[in-house]
Amino acid sequence: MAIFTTKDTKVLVQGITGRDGAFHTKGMMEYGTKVVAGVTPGKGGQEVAGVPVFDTVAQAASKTGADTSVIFVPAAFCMDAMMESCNAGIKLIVCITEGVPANDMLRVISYVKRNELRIIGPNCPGMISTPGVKLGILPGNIGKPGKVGVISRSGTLTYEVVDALTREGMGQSSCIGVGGDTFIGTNFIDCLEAFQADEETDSVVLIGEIGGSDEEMAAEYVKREMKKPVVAFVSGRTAPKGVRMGHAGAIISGSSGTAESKIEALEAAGIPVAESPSQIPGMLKEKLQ
Amino acid sequence: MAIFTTKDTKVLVQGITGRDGAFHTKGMMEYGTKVVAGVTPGKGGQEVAGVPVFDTVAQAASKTGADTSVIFVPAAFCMDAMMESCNAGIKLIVCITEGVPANDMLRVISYVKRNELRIIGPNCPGMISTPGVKLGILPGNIGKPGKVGVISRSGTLTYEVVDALTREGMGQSSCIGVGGDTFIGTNFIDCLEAFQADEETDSVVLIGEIGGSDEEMAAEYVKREMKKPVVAFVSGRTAPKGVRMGHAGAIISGSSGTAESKIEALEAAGIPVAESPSQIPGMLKEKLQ
Amino acid sequence: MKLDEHYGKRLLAKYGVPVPDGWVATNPQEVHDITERLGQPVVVKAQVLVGGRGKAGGVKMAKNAAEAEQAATEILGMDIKGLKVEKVLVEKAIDIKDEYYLGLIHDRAAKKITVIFSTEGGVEIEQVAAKTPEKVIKVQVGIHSGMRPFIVRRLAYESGLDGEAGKGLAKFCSSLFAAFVGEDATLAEINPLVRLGSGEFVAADSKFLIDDNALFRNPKFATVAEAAEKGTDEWEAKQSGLSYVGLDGDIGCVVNGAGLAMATMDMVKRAGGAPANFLDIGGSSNPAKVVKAMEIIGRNKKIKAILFNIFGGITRCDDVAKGLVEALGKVKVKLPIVIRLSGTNAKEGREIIGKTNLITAETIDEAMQQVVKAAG
Amino acid sequence: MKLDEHYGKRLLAKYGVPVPDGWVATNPQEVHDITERLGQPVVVKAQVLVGGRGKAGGVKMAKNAAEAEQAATEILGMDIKGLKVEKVLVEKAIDIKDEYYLGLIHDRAAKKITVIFSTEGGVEIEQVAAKTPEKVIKVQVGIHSGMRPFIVRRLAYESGLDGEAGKGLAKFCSSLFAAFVGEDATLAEINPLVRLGSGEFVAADSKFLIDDNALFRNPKFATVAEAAEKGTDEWEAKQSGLSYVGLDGDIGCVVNGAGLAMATMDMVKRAGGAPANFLDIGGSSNPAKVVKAMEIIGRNKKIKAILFNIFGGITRCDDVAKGLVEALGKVKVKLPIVIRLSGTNAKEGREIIGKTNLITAETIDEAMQQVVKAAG
Repeated sequence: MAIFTTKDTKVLVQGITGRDGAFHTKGMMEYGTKVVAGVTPGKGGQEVAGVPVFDTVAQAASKTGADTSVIFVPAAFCMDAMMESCNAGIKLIVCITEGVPANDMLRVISYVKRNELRIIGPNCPGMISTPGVKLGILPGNIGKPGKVGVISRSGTLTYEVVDALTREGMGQSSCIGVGGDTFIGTNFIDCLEAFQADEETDSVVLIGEIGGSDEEMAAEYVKREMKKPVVAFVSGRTAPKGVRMGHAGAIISGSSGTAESKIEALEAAGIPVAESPSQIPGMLKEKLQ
Repeated sequence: MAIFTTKDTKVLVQGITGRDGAFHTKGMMEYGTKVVAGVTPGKGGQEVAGVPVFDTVAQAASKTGADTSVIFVPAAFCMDAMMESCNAGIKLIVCITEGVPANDMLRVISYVKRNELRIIGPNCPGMISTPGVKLGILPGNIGKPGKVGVISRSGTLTYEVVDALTREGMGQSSCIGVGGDTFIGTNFIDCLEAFQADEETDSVVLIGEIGGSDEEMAAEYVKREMKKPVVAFVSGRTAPKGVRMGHAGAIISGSSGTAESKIEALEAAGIPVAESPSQIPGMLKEKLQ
Repeated sequence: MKLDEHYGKRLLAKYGVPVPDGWVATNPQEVHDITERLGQPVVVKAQVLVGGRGKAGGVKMAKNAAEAEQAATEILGMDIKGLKVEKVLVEKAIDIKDEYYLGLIHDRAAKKITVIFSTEGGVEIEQVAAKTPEKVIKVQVGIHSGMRPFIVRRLAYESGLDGEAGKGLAKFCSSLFAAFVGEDATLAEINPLVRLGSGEFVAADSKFLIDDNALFRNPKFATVAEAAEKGTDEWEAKQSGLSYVGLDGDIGCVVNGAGLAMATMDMVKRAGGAPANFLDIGGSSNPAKVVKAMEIIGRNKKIKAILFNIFGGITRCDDVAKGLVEALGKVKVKLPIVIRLSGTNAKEGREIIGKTNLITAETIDEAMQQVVKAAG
Repeated sequence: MKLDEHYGKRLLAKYGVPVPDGWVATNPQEVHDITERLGQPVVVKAQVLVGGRGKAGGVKMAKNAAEAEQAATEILGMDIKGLKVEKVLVEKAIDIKDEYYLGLIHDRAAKKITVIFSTEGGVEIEQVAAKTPEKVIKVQVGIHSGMRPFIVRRLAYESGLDGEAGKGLAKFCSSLFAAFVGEDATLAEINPLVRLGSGEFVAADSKFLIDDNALFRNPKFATVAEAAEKGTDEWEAKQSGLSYVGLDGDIGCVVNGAGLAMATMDMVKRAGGAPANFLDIGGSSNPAKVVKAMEIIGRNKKIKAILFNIFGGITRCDDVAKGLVEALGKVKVKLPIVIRLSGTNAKEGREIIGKTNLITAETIDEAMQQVVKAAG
């Protein structure tokens, strides 16, 4: 067990009766996750994979003690689903759904009072804490228990890195995909703080990509606060710059956002940046010595 | 110095150029408070009692380092004034103004993220931490430095109690009037927590009145958490019940709200309830032995 | 301030909340005419700002205009809990399928608006809450985020409504919330909320409390408030910045600050007396306020003695003393007056009083004993 | 998605934001007629979704209809940063007193909307921010609490506007914020924001980015997006649930997941090759997607080799392999194809590939070497 979860984490799945919700509910349970309830309005009383379905999160939480929600509902309904979980006292939301409007996330973030609730995502693969808790769609079979924490804005690239670590005998404590949208509930720094505090983690791999300034801010945080070794990977060195429209973005983010800016900031903070996922285990071993 | 303030508290006054703002700015400074700035839109560049006036809180805070705001602006503009202070990074707001619409306070409370900012009031006399910090309109000449914390929903009744304490040689650490409106920023429990943690406070006087359930909740809190002696006074035993309209209030507050309910709850929590302010010092001395 | 059923329903209609067709009347002939215009049958309902009018006989069904006129004759002028019925609402009778309870209220402890729903409508909801709390569903609503779909889903599913009813309830709740926020209500209660045979949700009653602090942006209510209160002592006091509530006792009280005024009443009672009023002259030092206070109190013939209890903070004791002396010059008062001055400029105040034949007291307890003695 | 100036201004007008009178035209004759209708003089402005059109000669003043027609003749068909000008906006010239900059943007780090204002309008605002940062005022705006008066006071006072201008700005900002939220913009930029001689604030230009994720509730934009992109490879890819961006290199890439796709391009370059495209087949396992991916890539005649880099998670490697075999049956591809399968069902996938003459790789690094060699 590592960050944001415990071995007693009890999960409800919003949108459990949908195709993806049902499929990944089974996947989470196969990994050992305690999925105790599902929620689909109007389908209360049904069962999916032996899990009871409720009409509302409040009913599901009060009947089963669920404290965590994994969300698979369509994008148009995600704002309401997240607010519903917050209102019902859920402590951790993992929103897998892709395509949630940015304004809806702003509304959710404004609705949720600080410290009451953590949201991971949306548009993310979720997280795995080895062994036994999988929240979302990360494949459960490529990792193994260990002491490396993995944080990523990307999905498949995370699998690639986890696979490389596992092949080199470096197991993971928690792997977390924070999502790539403009507004996400949990960012790199939140995860770094948690890994810094987590006794079962001895080092961290940070997988960034172009856009925004999360990597730059994470670099600053690592330099200032982090005692454990961190190794990074940044994708998008060859990505086209795109035809930029408007200038406001440059004003609020300055020069950050490019792969060069991110790599420079990370290296300046003493974080080695790999050029291929296969280099990561070696770099991490070197830092751990 | 006691709760919510330090000897370095730097104060700006919103509405400093108004009659009440200017008058009480002088009163606060006479008490020793560091009033470093005033704010009145359109009057930037003026001075009131030697204090520079700015157009915006952000300008005032960045130029003077003010971290606390005392608000005297008319009720219709209080919501905006509070949001402005919050946005400018002010840490403590004391809103003296009476007559702020309840919905405006709901909007302010929703705007302010938890832990970022404390609001005292509105419709309150403010607070005094002896010696040297007065925020608001409490008369500075009736108290004296000491170890009793005073929390009250009322103004003049607080003076009465402080006067009684001072006459009996019992000085005060902080006296705080939380205000009587439906929605207030800081309630009894917030103050009790702070007094419990404050090394310069050895006992607390709690002055309640009819309406709401703050006294009942405070009683529960004292019973559960409070290690320091607490004595209470509740006004409104003879107040007319009024012609109640609608039933929703009874549903959300149950039987609480009457003087009887409050006195019963306080006494059940081991808190003696005085029948006259003059009894309070004696009761407190007894508890302190 | 309270809004009567009729005015509340007019507000609801403005926000798209369905209400029955209806008109207000002040005499039986009007009721007759309205009934013919609406088409029969109708309900004739007393418009009073107090609950329990149904039990008191203030609501009557009528099959036709003659019956309605007769009902109005019985209801108009009726006394309900001390209030005289001066208006009735005549409404077209509706086809009631189910009766629910729906309320929105400012929830002090939660610092939110709370919505309350129950399928047990048309009855006293406190009793439902006491006996079968699981039948009263409460959910908090953020003022900014509003009546989100999940909130209504909770109300509907947790109380066992079917999907169709849930949709109707959602629409009704959204409109009611818009009215609540838009009109700065502190309470909006629909009991019963009626589901018609057609499936539509209709507000069969309405109770509104409007935030007095928000009247500056809702000036339309000011005239209503004035019409309801004008001419009363309470209203006259308010015009002069005083807060006054008449009571049954014989000791008049003049105090600065609401908390101290309440405490003063409590202590009068404790000392064996009976307070005749609550009167808060507020925080400022305007002698004119004291004059007005003496005028209002002077009218109450029950009063046997008057107590001034002033703790000077912002209020200056010498200003109060001056006002009192001025008032005694204008308003002839033969009753004994006990005055206790403490705090800011108390000495100066006492000097002014010393030149009169008023009874002065140093402490609050001493003042109580003197005024109770003087009234006895 | 981007909105051109003209469409952006139509949206602004809907929210009460003042914009100059103007019409869009696609040929010089229309421009002539519009100019006569508007009254002279006018401005003729190229409508292209890229900045810098002024410097490129895409904006011309015209004193009369003949001049306007001539200006349109010059501008229509012009190439601005690779985009051909197909429309112009003809606007009545306005009486410019001051030029400001006003922008609203989703601020990722702050998790808020940020409003940006400067009195240095009409120029490149980044340069103002770099040289004189104190002239660029930024304030965060909550989506629920909105464009509160204090926010505009900050913009106005901190940039030295007078009180009258501050009031005009407040009105403009409120309307612009309503448009930003109401239309689900991620960026709304008015540069220059013009203050007329009359004191009124007018949007002399408009740049809008609309949130693609919110198109489901703004269907009107879907047709705009389609019109702008229809027929491109990017658009065709999107219809099949693929994400495609064409590049200049000679190695075609087919990858699952955006992050891995970007990393794959980076590694191709690092191995000495040049990627021909970004192509993300997404997280599902539908073989039809692979067929469509091969079709789109197959059209690019520059390509010398194709790389499949698949890490199976939710995507199953055997599905991708099946899709590839199916595609090769339908789309004749003579180029070398290197395929690397790892993760879920990689073994099954490799068995399917083993029956073909494709080049397989175990690791990502091996795949890179092989594909660069094949392309060389």
